[in-house]
Amino acid sequence: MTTTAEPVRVTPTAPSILARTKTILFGRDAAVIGLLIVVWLVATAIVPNFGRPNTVYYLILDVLPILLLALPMTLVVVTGEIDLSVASMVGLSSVLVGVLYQAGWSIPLAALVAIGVGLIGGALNGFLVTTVGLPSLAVTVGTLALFRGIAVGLLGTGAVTGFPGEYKDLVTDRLFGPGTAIPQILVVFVVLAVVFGVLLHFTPFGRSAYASGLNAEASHFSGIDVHAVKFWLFVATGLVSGLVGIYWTLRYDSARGDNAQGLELSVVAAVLVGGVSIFGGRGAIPGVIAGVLVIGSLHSALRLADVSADAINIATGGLLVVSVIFPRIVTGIRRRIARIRRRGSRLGLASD
Amino acid sequence: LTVAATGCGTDDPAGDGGYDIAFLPKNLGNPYFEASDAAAQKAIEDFGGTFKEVGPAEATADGQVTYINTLTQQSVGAIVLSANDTSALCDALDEAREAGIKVVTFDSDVDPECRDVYVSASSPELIAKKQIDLIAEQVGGKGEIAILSATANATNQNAWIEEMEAYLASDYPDMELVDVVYGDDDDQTSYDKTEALLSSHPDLAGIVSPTTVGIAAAARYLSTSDFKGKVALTGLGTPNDMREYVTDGTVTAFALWNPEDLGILASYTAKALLDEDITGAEGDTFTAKGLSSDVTEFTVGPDGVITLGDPFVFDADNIGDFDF
Amino acid sequence: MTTLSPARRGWWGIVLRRRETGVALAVIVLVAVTTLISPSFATGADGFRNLLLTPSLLMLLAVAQGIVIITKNIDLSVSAVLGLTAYATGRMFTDWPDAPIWLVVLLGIGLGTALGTINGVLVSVARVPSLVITLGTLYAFRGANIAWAGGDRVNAADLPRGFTRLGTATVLGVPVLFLIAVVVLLVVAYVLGYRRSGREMYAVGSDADAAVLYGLKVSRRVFFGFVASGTLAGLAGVLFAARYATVSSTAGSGLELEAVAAAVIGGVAIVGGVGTVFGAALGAILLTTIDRALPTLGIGEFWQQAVVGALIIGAIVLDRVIASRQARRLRSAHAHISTDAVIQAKGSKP
Amino acid sequence: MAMKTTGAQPPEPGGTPLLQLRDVSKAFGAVVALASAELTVYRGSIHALVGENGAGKSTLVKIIAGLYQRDRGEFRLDGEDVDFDSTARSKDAGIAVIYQEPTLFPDLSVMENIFMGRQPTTRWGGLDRSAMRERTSALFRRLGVTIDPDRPALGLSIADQQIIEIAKAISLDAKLLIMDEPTAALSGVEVDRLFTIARALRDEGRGLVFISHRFDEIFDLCDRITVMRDGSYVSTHETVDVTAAEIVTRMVGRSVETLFPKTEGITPGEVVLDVDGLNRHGVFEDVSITVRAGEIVGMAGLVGAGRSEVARAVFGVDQYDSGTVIVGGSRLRGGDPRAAIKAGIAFVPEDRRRQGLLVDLSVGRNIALVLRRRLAAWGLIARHREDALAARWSRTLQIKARDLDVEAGTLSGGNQQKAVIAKWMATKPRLLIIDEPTRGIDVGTKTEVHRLLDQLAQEGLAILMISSELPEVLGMSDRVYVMSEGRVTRELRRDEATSETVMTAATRMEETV
Ligand SMILES: Nc1ncnc2c1ncn2[C@@H]1O[C@H](COP(=O)(O)OP(=O)(O)OP(=O)(O)O)[C@@H](O)[C@H]1O
Ligand SMILES: Nc1ncnc2c1ncn2[C@@H]1O[C@H](COP(=O)(O)OP(=O)(O)OP(=O)(O)O)[C@@H](O)[C@H]1O
Ligand SMILES: [Mg+2]
Ligand SMILES: [Mg+2]
Repeated sequence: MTTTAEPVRVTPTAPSILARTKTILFGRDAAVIGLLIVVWLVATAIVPNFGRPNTVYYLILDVLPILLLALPMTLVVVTGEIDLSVASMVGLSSVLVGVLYQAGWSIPLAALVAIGVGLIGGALNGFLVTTVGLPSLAVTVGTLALFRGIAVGLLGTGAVTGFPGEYKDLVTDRLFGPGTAIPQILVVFVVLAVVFGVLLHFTPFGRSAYASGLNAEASHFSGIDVHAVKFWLFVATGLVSGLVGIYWTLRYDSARGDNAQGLELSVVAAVLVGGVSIFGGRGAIPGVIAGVLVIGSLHSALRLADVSADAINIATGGLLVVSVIFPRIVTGIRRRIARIRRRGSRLGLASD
Repeated sequence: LTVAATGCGTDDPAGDGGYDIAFLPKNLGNPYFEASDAAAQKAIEDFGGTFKEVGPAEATADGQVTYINTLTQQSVGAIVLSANDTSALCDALDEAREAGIKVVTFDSDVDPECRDVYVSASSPELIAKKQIDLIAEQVGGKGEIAILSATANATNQNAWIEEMEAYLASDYPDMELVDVVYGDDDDQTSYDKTEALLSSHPDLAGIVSPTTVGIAAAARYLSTSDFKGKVALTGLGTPNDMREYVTDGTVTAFALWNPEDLGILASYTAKALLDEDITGAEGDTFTAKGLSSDVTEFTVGPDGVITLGDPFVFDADNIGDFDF
Repeated sequence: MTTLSPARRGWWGIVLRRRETGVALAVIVLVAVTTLISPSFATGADGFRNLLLTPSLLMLLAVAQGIVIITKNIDLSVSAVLGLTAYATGRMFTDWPDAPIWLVVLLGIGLGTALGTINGVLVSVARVPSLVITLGTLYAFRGANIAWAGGDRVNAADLPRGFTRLGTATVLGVPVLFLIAVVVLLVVAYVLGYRRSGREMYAVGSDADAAVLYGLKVSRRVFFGFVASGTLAGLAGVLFAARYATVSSTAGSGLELEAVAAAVIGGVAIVGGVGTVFGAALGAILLTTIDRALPTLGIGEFWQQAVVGALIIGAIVLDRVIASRQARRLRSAHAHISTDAVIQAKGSKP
Repeated sequence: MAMKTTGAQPPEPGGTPLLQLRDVSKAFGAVVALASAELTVYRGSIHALVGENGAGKSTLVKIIAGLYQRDRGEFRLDGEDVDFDSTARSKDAGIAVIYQEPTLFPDLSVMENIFMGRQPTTRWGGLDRSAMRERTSALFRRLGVTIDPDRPALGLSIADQQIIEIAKAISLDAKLLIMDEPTAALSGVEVDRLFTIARALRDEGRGLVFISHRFDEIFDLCDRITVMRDGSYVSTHETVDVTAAEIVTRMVGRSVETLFPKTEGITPGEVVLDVDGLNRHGVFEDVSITVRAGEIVGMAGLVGAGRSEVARAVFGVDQYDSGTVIVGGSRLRGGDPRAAIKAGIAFVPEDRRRQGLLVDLSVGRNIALVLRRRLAAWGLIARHREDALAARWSRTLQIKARDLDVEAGTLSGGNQQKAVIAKWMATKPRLLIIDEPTRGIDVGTKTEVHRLLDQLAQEGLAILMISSELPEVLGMSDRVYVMSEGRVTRELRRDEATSETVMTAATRMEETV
């Protein structure tokens, strides 16, 4: 055997805590959280009324549906899929609560049915995507129309209103008494955020979700049941959509077929701004929460500054485009620099 | 009525002579509200107040809630709104009123407990009667008619439709209301709905559209179709929108109050509330200036409703006299 | 042994197996049944005209969407492009009353092209997934539209009659709008089916890596797909202004998903490379016809959307079934060909 | 379609070379695919390019094609410096390439696959489908195959795909035709046809480059041979001047025996894997194999013989139709990799980057992926446990990486392979199925992998090794199963297994090809 000298072996170990902290600090999530802080500081400084408890209170109530939906949506997008039917399911759940309440059911029972239907709808999505093997974009564009259609079909464009005050108060009461900033319903979100955060970041299931999004085939070869992972995430999305439908109904005291219409795109936009890759495999819950809050705070601040709804839309779209293009540009420039360095003398011939 | 004493309202807006009044239309880009809000702006600036118009891009209740919340945080003096939903806005309005903000609804009301006063263009009975009389005259008192409404839960629309049904049953037994469709106060939807209406009811004699967006869209549809002159159309419309169709014979007559007057009256109502001239109780009186009619004295009726007056009928003879 | 030319063999079979045939059949059956129930639906005073007029705009958007989806992308911004160009067209007429109609029309379409170019640059140069980019530009274009229009809107009275007449005029009973949509459809179908550039779009959508190996200009094809999509959405916007004559800042809201749905129902696979713009246009016709037929068929107008949803799901499930069947058939067909080849090689040549 | 003769050139080398590459290098991140490659091709000659797997042949081809750009070196075509930035350029310059992996558009028709981007057009610039169909049929006639030009490429067998690639390359009418293992999937008849055409093209004065691992073909067809090793040029010979043995020595660069550190004379233990009468319609039939503890069982056969499919079915990533799979006494139903893992199977698949690893995931997470459940306490994964496991196994396998957080895709091929093995060894399996254990691995690492396999077997692991490299099978196996067209055609003891016996069984022919 011709012997080249035994090559130097660097047997790898985990990087130090310091190095890992550094990676986190310069990571995507940290950037979004930093952006949130900047938005808050600037808005508090220049927009009158922004820093008040009431602003925070309304801000939370307004973004809560997106916050809640963004949690399971993050996991779905991490597995490389997408669910565009969430807002329609919110509408359907809202209508069910209304129709059943009108028919004399109690609110908890009606809510249970709404959640059940959310589960079934999610399972339908999951079944079509995993077992039948259809692209989730197409499937959920279909169920978007289907769920919304059933909602509108059940209630027409009419509305059910006049829900009992004690249930409405569950949603709108403040945690620390009148005038304070935190609505008690936020507790539900905090619990769900912890559940989904832990699920994604600290459990075998979460590892499977990332793996499925990065490479479904290799995951299958590693003994991961990719279909099951995706299926249950669609079910979870349906469940949370059901919950949001109940929230929506009680907050606005109004069950209507068109509730939350168009919200799906806001949810997807927030998740993407929050640093989740549409290709799957990348993204984290803290970044997504910060992403939702950035968009929500920006909207709130602009409204308070009497900026019209239109400019707010432009800001949202711009933020989305910039947030996906910016990292591309940075890595693109880095790669180009590296290539130019490596090529050195062949610089003149370098082409792309 | 409790006077504002909570932490949010720092000072009584009426106290320093400034009337900080915000108009919240059903949605931005609706010419009917454009007209009334523009007139309101002039009226408010005339009496030394500040005017602001905010609103959602689409006519949804939750969009309005967000804006009511924002106005509450900004501690405006009064909110003047046309509601997209009777009850969905109530919680938000309650909080606004708790913060000392006066709430005036106009054009479309919310539940009476959630606002101080409602400025109604006309009473539902009068409006319903006027339109049914107009269509009956145009179709000869018999045949199938249909209604092209705005959104299905617009309070005013539903009240009128209810009145129309009752009035039809009692006074015009030969006329049958065969369908009510909803154009959502969206031009394109109304247009398409008109078309659908005509294709699904071939024997239709007339359409009543008690909404300015709806009647204009329906008229435009009819004017270019074979139904022109065969299917009658009336309802509530603005002269500028309808002039063309009255001239070309698509429409003989339609009704409306003056939206500018409505905006002006709503502004003065807000002023009267801020001045504490009225509280919304029945029998309170106040004055409004600059209306197209000579009336200046208004009295709060039952349920805190203030009525502008009878709807006005526009036809080929008089339409040239108006510009709004 | 007779060798049949592949062109002659099973011409009918090919037509019958095509997805477009199924969709067209569905449209025909729907129209026939509805007309039986309510004769005015297709034969009444305006019935026939509306049958063709109503789908025209969505047809254009579906064709636009079809082009983009064939290259394995998606354009969610079409509805916002439509809204913006429709409003711009109206504003050009109001702010510039003496403008010749044709110039305004061209400028309106040009605006669509420009917006499509923005999408194309972002997607093909920055290499960012088109779903994300066009979702962003959907917001941005729509926002720009509302910011520009504010509460203002363009009314019928502001537009020249010659222009608005375009929206409802007919030639031999066929609406001009429909004719325009059909001409556009034919041109696009010709380019996609019979020009090298069009075939390359299919290739790019079918397998982008293989396209690189072939030396095809992948980025350029994707870019032109978006430019074409923007242009067609711009044309649809101009025609929207002509047809509805009233343009507010929210014109066309929500049409983006309808356009995707039309394309998907028409057999354009969301994974790229498969389907035709004929299918997409037929999908648009089916969707709008269902919308109009359901009330006549006694299904409440409120249930329309549910039917549409079920239809979309049915269509993609059907696609899946057909695709896997076809894959299986092709595999077994291959085995036959191999044995044929041996027989032919031994037998037919002297 | 007849080739037009473009000025007859003398078949013997002389004058300006058609293609000249010198000192070409190319690196992919940390992997140096080419260090200093060299290739000179003359008109009217067929030039063989040989080298072990991973020697850099395909990379060199892709640089000539303009798919990759070289980092350094000289590239001349017809004596002029060229620099292709896309495959379109090389096509324009008269170079046709058949890539190693067929790359077709599955949704498009066969004829369009052949003519994409240069379809025949009518006077108006539209596609002339009937002309395209005729030209396709003519090409297929020349190749002696019948494939419906109108059918989509979807579902074509690898062999048919390869034929379409060949038809495509021929139709380009190029002055330089490069074929990267075109015969790997073809049967004898088709190979003969291809060679007839190749000789005809040579006689027209074109240059051809032919890459193959089959020496009989090379010596049958080619005029000159260039040998590569580890990304570098070794030597060029006139075919008539050398023997196959000499070429092999130059390719490998050492005597073959030392490559396979196989400990002899181990007595195998109890049966760990018992496969009986396994069937999967159209893929494999009636496969029965056993593997004992401490034994390395090789599976040989030509590419496409169905070995990988058997392995996949045993491990459960694929279903099977009938038959039994028993591992350590318990029966596996198929279609459930988790059950297989629980039963103690580890499976290193053939396609490392697509099936073996998550290239975008960190090395540490990759190693811990299969064991994610066992690492969790109270349902939660603690990172330090993942780290500890990954550190232990990467030390055992001597994986070279900066730290555990680097993405697995940035490792060199050999280290990626080790990471896959580490990931599976961490599960403490009783049976290791390893498909192409050393594909794309450099020679040094190859020996290490072999040493590792030997050591694992000595420790009592049962190993089923699938390999297309005959020396590897012969050198490492205690027993060899040979598969051909989905069937096990022979079982050979170590002392019976020679390249002759294996090849005979693999091709099911009485006489050697
Ligand atoms: N795109 C790539 N990224 C990273 N490494 C690569 C890439 N392409 C090739 N390599 C590596 O470069 C080396 C040379 O590969 P190449 O495919 O050229 O070998 P080859 O001689 O064609 O082998 P074979 O006979 O197996 O086809 C291998 O180590 C391979 O893993
Ligand atoms: N993409 C495909 N389409 C059609 N048939 C295929 C495809 N891939 C493989 N096959 C067929 O499946 C059978 C088994 O192929 P497989 O690659 O598993 O063989 P193998 O013996 O493992 O070869 P290798 O040496 O490449 O691992 C062959 O008949 C082959 O033609
Ligand atoms: Mg190779
Ligand atoms: Mg294999």
